[in-house]
Amino acid sequence: MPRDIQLLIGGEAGQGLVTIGQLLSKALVRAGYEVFVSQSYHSRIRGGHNTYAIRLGEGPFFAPRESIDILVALNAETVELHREQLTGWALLIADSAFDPDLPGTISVPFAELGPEPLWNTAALALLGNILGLSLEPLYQAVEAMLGKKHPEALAENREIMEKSRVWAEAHVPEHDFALAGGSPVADRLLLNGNEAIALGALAGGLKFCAFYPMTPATSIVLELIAHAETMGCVFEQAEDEIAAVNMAIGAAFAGAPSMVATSGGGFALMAEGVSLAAMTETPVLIVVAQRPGPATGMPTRTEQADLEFVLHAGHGEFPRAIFAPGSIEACYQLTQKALALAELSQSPVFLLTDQFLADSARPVAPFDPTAIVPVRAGAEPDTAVTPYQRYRFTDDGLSPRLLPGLSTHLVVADSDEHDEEGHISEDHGVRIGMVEKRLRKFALLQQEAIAPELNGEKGADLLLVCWGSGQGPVQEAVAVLRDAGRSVAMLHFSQVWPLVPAQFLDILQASGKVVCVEGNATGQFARLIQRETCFAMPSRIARYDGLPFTARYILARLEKLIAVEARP
Amino acid sequence: MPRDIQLLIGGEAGQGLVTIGQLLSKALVRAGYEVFVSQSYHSRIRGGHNTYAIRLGEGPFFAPRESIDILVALNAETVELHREQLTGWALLIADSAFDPDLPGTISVPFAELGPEPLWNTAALALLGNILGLSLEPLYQAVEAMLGKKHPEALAENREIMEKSRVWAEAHVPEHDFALAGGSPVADRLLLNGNEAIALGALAGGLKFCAFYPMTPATSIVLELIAHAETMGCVFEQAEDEIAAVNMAIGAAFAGAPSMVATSGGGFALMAEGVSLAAMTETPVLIVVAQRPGPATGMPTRTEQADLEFVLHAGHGEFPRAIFAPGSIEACYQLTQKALALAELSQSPVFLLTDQFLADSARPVAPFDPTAIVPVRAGAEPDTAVTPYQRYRFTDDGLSPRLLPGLSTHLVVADSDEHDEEGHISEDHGVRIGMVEKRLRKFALLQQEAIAPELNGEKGADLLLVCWGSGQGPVQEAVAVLRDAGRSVAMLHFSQVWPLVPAQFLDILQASGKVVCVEGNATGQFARLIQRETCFAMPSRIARYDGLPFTARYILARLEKLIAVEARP
Amino acid sequence: MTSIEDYGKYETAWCPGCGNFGILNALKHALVACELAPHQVLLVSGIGQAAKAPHYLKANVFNGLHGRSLPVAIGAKLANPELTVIAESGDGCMYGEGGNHFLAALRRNLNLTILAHDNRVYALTKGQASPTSEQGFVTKTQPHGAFAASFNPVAVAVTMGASFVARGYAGMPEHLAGLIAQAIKHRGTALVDILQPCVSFNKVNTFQWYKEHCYELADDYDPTDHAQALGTALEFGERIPLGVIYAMEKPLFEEQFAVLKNGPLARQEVSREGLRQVMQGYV
Amino acid sequence: MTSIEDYGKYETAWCPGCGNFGILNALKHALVACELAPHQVLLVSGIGQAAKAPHYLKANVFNGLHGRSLPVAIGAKLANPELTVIAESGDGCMYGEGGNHFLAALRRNLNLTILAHDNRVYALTKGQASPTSEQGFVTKTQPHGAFAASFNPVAVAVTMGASFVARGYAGMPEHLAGLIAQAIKHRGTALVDILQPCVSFNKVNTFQWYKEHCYELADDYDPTDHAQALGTALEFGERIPLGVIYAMEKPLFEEQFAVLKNGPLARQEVSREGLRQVMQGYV
Ligand SMILES: Cc1ncc(C[n+]2csc(CCOP(=O)(O)OP(=O)(O)O)c2C)c(N)n1
Ligand SMILES: Cc1ncc(C[n+]2csc(CCOP(=O)(O)OP(=O)(O)O)c2C)c(N)n1
Ligand code: SF4
Ligand code: SF4
Ligand SMILES: [Mg+2]
Ligand SMILES: [Mg+2]
Repeated sequence: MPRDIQLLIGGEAGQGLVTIGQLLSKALVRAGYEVFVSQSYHSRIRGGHNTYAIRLGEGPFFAPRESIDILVALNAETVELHREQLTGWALLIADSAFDPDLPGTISVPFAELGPEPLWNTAALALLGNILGLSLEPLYQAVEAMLGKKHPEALAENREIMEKSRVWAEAHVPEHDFALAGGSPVADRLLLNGNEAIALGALAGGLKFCAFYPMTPATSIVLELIAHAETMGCVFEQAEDEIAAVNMAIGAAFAGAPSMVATSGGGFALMAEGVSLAAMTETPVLIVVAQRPGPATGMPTRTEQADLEFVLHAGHGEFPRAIFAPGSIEACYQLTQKALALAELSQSPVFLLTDQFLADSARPVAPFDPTAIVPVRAGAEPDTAVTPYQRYRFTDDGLSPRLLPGLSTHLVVADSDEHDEEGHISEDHGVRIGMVEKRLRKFALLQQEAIAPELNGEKGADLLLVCWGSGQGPVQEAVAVLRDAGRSVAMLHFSQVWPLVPAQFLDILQASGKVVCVEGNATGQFARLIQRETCFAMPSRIARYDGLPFTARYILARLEKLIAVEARP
Repeated sequence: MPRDIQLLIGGEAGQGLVTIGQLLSKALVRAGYEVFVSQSYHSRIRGGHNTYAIRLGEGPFFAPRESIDILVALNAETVELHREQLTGWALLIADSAFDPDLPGTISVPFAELGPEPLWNTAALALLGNILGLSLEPLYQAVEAMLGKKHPEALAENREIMEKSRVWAEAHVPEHDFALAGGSPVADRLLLNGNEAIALGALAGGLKFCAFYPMTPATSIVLELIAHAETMGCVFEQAEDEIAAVNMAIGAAFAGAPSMVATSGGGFALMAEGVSLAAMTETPVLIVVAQRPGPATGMPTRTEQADLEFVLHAGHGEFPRAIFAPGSIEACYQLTQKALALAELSQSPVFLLTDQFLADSARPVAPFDPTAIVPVRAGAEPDTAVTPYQRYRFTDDGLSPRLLPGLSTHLVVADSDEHDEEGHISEDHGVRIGMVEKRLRKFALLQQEAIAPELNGEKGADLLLVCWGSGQGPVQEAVAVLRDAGRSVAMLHFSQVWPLVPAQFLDILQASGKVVCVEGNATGQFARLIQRETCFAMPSRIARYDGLPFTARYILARLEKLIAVEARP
Repeated sequence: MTSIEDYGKYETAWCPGCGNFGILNALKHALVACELAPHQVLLVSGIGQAAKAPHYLKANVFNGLHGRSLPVAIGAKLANPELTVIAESGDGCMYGEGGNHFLAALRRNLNLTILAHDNRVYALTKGQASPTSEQGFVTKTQPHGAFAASFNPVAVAVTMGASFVARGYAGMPEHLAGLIAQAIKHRGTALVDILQPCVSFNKVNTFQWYKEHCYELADDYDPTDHAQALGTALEFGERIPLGVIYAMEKPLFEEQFAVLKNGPLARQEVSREGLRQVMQGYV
Repeated sequence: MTSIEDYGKYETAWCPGCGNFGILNALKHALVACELAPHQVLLVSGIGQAAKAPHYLKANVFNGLHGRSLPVAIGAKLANPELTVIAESGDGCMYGEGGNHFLAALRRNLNLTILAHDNRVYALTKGQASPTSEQGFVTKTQPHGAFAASFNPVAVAVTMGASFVARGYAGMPEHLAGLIAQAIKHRGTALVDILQPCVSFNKVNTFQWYKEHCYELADDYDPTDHAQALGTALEFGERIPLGVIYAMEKPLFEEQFAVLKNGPLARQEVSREGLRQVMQGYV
């Protein structure tokens, strides 16, 4: 059984390539294989060039691969765009109408197999045949998709699938892609990053979400809305992002664990709201799904260039925490943690993701729904000292947060500088007290900070530093280098603020060469590390063309940087 | 003649204390004296406690003083609030109605001198008498103010002024505040920071300003509007700050040198627009007049806590420049420079000021209106290569900027990533080219960067580092320390980004102790220096109670820091 | 029973003679008339002179950002529908900076009340034109007079089919208290635009001016007649009608959400069983 | 003379069958009818499918941020009043994210044109409800149907006394070209709300649906009658009127500024003498 097959389906938006991909990956996961799904698409509804890539086999896989073993070309352009990536042993599935005349081409007479709307399922059956999957799990996936809404279409789908299998058995040339019989693993979830964030939010006790649609954040909200009724969540599409964040703050003030999700441009409009949350000490989770900027930039592509902006957004000074999950599991876990920390610290808390992670799917072990510890908003009213003061000075900066209307205590919150009761104050002594009270909460955030994860040995010759979605590709690059006998380690930050040097500075200092890998042009995280520790990382691997990191990309750059020989 | 007299007029908003102060300072400046005017007020229209302070004498003065030599108390509260600040030799002018019974009190029977609306001019005459000014320049100031609008009121004002002088000659106790005969200096302008910014903008060629009112930025716009007709400027009060910045960008695109002026909260709403200006490479000047945050904070007070926000505002990556004038002259000069640099670099450029600088007035030598070099927007159409490409790739990143409608060339600007023509592009190669093109402009900004100013010797035992409005107070503290025989220098940054370490790092390294003085709680500039140079400045003097630095404040903190003996 | 004393007495930062005093007074009386205790009420304001009002009576308060009272109010109401939520701010806040939220709020129809202290000027920032300033209103930022047409929030609200639209006047606090009480009791989003003299910055629309121009709608005026309401709403010049200009019943926005029938979200448990089902969907 | 060819032909990123094609076509014809050369025209758009339109014809273009076409257009017009400025974007852009600018622009009355491609959905982000979506419009983000009342931009514009308000339909490009030409020629802010089928995300308001519901205003319809216009504007359901619904003459915003009589600001010198006088005021 081949260890690692990269399959790519390419075509125009609207040709249904996502459907083929989803059905196939679902079937593969159920059959016990590993997959890593990644997507690439244009900012348009029809046309353009989109791809759905599935890396599959023994895995586990944590990143896409650049070379392609099986290419499904739904149009001629796909062949042109990807021919360079084809491996020597690649198969190319294309309609006989535009037979590309490349070695490995399987020229399929789709028109003979059935009517055009069914070609997707035909391709699915063909792929199943090549991968050695039996028809049943594939058909079940089709059934699960169509079953409720279009039962009438089941029969014809079944028919074309069977036809296609027969055709494949007769026409597919010899190849080495048949998977060994997988052993089904029970209950694995096939999740992409945004789905995992949505699940994490629900598990964490989210009760309110306001949003304004923006790629690549919208799908988080779509997932939440799909489950809102089951989970008792309230949501609202706001008139703009300013309204969204202010609604979330209002809801959080009144006791609903709340979030917003947006991308850089929408977040820019929320900056004043961030400052409001900080001043009023209202917990709110702000998810920023990054895409390349500035301005509208490349709406459907990926980048990690909003770190410094998110870290400093909002006027005035106040503490915050920023999580940057690197895996599907981390998306789920850290969203819960972020919601809890927002409530605990009565502050805005951020989760930074990006289009790459948002659209990357992987099977994960099932999460235990009974193990969750959902946020409970506010303190118990009967614990409050009378007269109740929302902003009472305390040693740790945390004042008892009561919820308005849930007791006879009156809760007063103010965006102006305020006294302990929450009323406007222009007193300079009060001002000093309140500034220091708010900043004292930073200690809590530091204490709660998640240490970066060291993969490998402290003191390795080479240390690759990364954050957020860089984890998977860097991990793979590290594995390749290790296989080639190099002493190499990875330090991945899934929380990028606060940084607690005691958690990692010795690792940086103990390493031979340190290279920072991040998806932006100017090296924002490297600069932040330098600011906080004076540890300089002049060696950087940057990517800012809108595409995600891959092991190959990293290794090629590394080669330039330090003449590394090993390649994937 | 006393070298240094601090006079403070205190009372409620609406009592007219600003009028007394302005008339007196105008008369003093015309008479050839030095003044430094500072103002403090509450966020309300009537009531509260406001002050107008004039430091006067030989000067020049660059900061207010905390102790008071002459207090004019328009109400009893003023006495209570300021009694601790009175020097041993202070005079206190108060209405006999609330005779405060303190040494030095001049209990004035205002009601006997004239009707209440005229008490301001009465107080003015009294003050003139104490300072040894003749009545004439004071009366001229009153005339200049009332002349056009209320000529009918002149006679009664003159009458009460004369009455008051007579009363003063009979009742003012002996004192040492009479100024020696000043020698009038021709044509000096009495300007506060915001007025100087407005003048600088006009001199720099500003043609368009859009704004939404926000303290302490509004007065910049008020000055501009007052002169708009004379200078041929177009202005508009926008419906919100988002509209303001987008209007400015639209106007700049179409060829009007443009600016916006706001404070932190309003600026937060402009963050997306900043990113737009960067992406479309549209020059725009953004003035941020800081006040204490977060959120609404203290609307009429001062702080320097928006540096990091302004430096990182806007999603995505792009170069920018940030000026932070420290004096009235610098407000005038740097606003011109900022406008010019915006056009030169086709980028957003920032000017950071704050309430302290905004409301501080000082006489300055006249500026030469013929020496200006106003911005000329856009390149000449006939220099353009055909087909014209707004975003042509060039070595320095600067593409020829034509203006729409002024030639038959078509100008296409886009907030999406775009090709050289300005049309939307999703090509990854183009993306890389455009990212790098935009970032190349940073070299120009570095090259144009203003070096920090070293006051004193390189290698001094003590170096005080400051930026923006910190200049005046720090300069005075340095002078005091020098008088006490200490080896001390000041390094003032009037441009805080880009930082060019070659311009200052050796100075930092050569100094004994380095202390960073800045008006925020977390040490933002110190952190930035560390980020850029790895030079750490753990010794900091911070202020975040909403009040400006004074030499006394700095020296007291320094004493704690390094046991300095000297005090002002 | 709640009494007016329960709502407390505070020192204010307003100018003597300001129209805001009448509005504050009317609001307190309306709350008492609605038999609401302070802890049942949430006042949400923005920034401005008007927006300080919530600090001057006893209630739960969220004094947020300039222009943003409505989205905060909506969020709070959706988190706890049992709260009586009142968004209270100035004309600049509601119709200027917050104009987009105003439109969206009227379209939604949550059960909340909007009180706009409409002094037709930006007062706290010292007198710039607001959206409701008269054309030609001269200020330091509009030295030749405001050019833009004056915004008529009442007419726009009626046009949009808002479910309760009224105009009150700060100089008639009793009448105003009645309007506010009706607005609070109305099931839906209720707008009360309140004409408010600003003695410091609006020397045109003074108490005297309003006295000369305002009239109360006749007792037999039918606020459910949309066409008539539109005509009445557009009447704003020589004569200015006061009263409930338009009122109708519409479904409440919050009724979309079944979960809100169970009361405040803060008190609802997260269903592990629900979560299990949701997760199962990804298998 | 300008011809339709001068405006070029481009490949688009739109779906085959989209209503945007008809609008693009109508716009080109209107520009030709107005005898404008491409370099005299500035198209300003936001972000969305509609907002891509300016990339598909020859003209000066500023394709800015989602929701912000109007302020950019206003700024540009105030910098160079000689430009023919057209703000063109989708319903989400104009009435959703940009709602506050829409209100403010109508109040100002600059000499510019607003073209709203009103497909009653957020198309580029894959089909969420927009302000003009019908109540009950089902999407993935509005699974129980849009709850909020549908925004009627035409009615609000007429209520506010905007100086030119029209409704067109993408399926009638010739009629639409006529409307757009009138809007461009109108001295003042001219709104053309353009009903636009979106074949991918709006399966309710289709070409067929519009065909069944739209009608052209009668030739003798008098667009200067405000009361009648208001009634006509509010008609939006079974029957939807197309044409110029309201039109009147009002002073132009830009006429406030004497300097603009001299043409583009970019070509005006800074007066040293003026500056000297200004400085003298501070002595
Ligand atoms: C984002 C933002 N922009 C501007 C301001 C400054 N500001 C404070 S109050 C105000 C105007 C208030 O006008 P209005 O809402 O009519 O209230 P009023 O003072 O007249 O009662 C403005 C512009 C602010 N606080 N925040
Ligand atoms: C600030 C911001 N928020 C959200 C988006 C995402 N966005 C892009 S287009 C769009 C909706 C477009 O709807 P509409 O204006 O009606 O245009 P259409 O695509 O329907 O033609 C949204 C929400 C964005 N680009 N910027
Ligand atoms: S400025 Fe106007 S609105 Fe504000 S308190 Fe004074 S009178 Fe009232
Ligand atoms: S999604 Fe709709 S609006 Fe966009 S191009 Fe396709 S049909 Fe047109
Ligand atoms: Mg007002
Ligand atoms: Mg649309």
